[in-house]
Amino acid sequence: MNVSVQLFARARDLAGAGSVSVELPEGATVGEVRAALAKAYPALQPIAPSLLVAVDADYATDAQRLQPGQVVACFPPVSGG
Amino acid sequence: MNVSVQLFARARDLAGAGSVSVELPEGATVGEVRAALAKAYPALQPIAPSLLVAVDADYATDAQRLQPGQVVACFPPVSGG
Amino acid sequence: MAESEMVRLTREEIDHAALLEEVRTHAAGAAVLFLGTVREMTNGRQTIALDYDAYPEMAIAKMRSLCDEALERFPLTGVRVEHRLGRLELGDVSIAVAVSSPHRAAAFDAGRMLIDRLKEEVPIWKKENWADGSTEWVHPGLDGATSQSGPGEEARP
Amino acid sequence: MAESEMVRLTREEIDHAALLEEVRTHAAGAAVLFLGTVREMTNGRQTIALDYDAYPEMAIAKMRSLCDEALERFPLTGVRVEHRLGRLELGDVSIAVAVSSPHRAAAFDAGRMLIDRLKEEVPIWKKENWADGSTEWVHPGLDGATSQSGPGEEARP
Repeated sequence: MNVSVQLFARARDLAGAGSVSVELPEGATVGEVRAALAKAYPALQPIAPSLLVAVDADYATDAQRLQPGQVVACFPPVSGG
Repeated sequence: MNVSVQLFARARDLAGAGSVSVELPEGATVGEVRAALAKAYPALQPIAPSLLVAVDADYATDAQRLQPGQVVACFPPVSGG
Repeated sequence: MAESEMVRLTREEIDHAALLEEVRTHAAGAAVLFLGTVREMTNGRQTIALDYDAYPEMAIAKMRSLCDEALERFPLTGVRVEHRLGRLELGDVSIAVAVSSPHRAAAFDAGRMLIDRLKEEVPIWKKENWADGSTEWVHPGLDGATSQSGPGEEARP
Repeated sequence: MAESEMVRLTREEIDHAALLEEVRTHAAGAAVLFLGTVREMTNGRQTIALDYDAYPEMAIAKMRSLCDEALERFPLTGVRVEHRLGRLELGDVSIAVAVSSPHRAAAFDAGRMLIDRLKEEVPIWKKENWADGSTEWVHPGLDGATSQSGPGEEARP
């Protein structure tokens, strides 16, 4: 399946895009999204272990499986406030 | 010496005056002021042990001796804020 | 000028927005404003108003020394304390404490310390005007000797 | 209406006085307003401005769930959180947290919990615009992989 991933902050700057697509098998995990991103966008490699992944606007663990139609986002540690 | 004592809050209401005078020997202590007040104004008796005494706008202990010209005030526990 | 005094007593409404502005600075990353407001219910009893009285000279001196202590203990970039006196209606602001600091921990801790210590040390008193018409000076620890009066009566022990 | 939303993101100046008014009620005896403001100096480096960006849908959801948690843990009578996004100059308010409670301890504790947790959990990021012309996204824990760029350059790893 084709998964669209929103990127923010330094992750967006490094990838050069606010939204990217990665191709993954059906039922892929969040961890596989992270790995596919780092492979497709080598600039993300150095920060890949620290990237947080959100599915449907909530933090997701690497073991979590993606359902079709879910909204995926990926970003480095937050610094609001 | 004649000591003028400012009263506040319930102490003022009980004594019926915002300022009262008590006659004390030279070099009297703060504790003697408190005792003289309770004697001259029996309505103050029930709260006398809890009354706080201030000399020159600072809290004073019962052992402290009064100097002529010092400003004396007496009041129950505070409740500002 | 009065506006720049670190501590103030007033019989007017406290302009807490102005107080907060006075502690803001480019050196601060955090500002905390605490407001004490007149609450309607206390231990199941209904208040209609509070009367605040003070021993003004000593209250100002004590408020100032509390602010000095806060400035010593915490890395503050600004501190202001203002207390209102007289008749206050429900919801009115009785006290405003404003502090600022490079980081938030000190701003929260200093604000908390200032209001906690003010309530213990500064010679200001509130009188409850209960909905049943009685009045009562609030003197913590003096509950065994309450002073209440009905409407129009003189205070009595 | 927008004014009554418990949490908000805005690209305008935060009207923190209005936010504070929204938590005031006769049921409260205490209100605490926290402001985060743009500080000039950080670890000896001079900032000229901050850019704040967010993942808005998730930021709103997370801010709302933090407020819900605060309402569960503390006896609050009101809670509001508003975060500003976009370019902020020195001294500007980036975040305002307003809470009220019958008593002050809960108001201070809830205010502190909200800003502490927001800084850890809500997907908002700030970019430093240093006085030397460089820029830098702030990502706690990512110091080994800083992303800086000079004026006019593209960001690079």
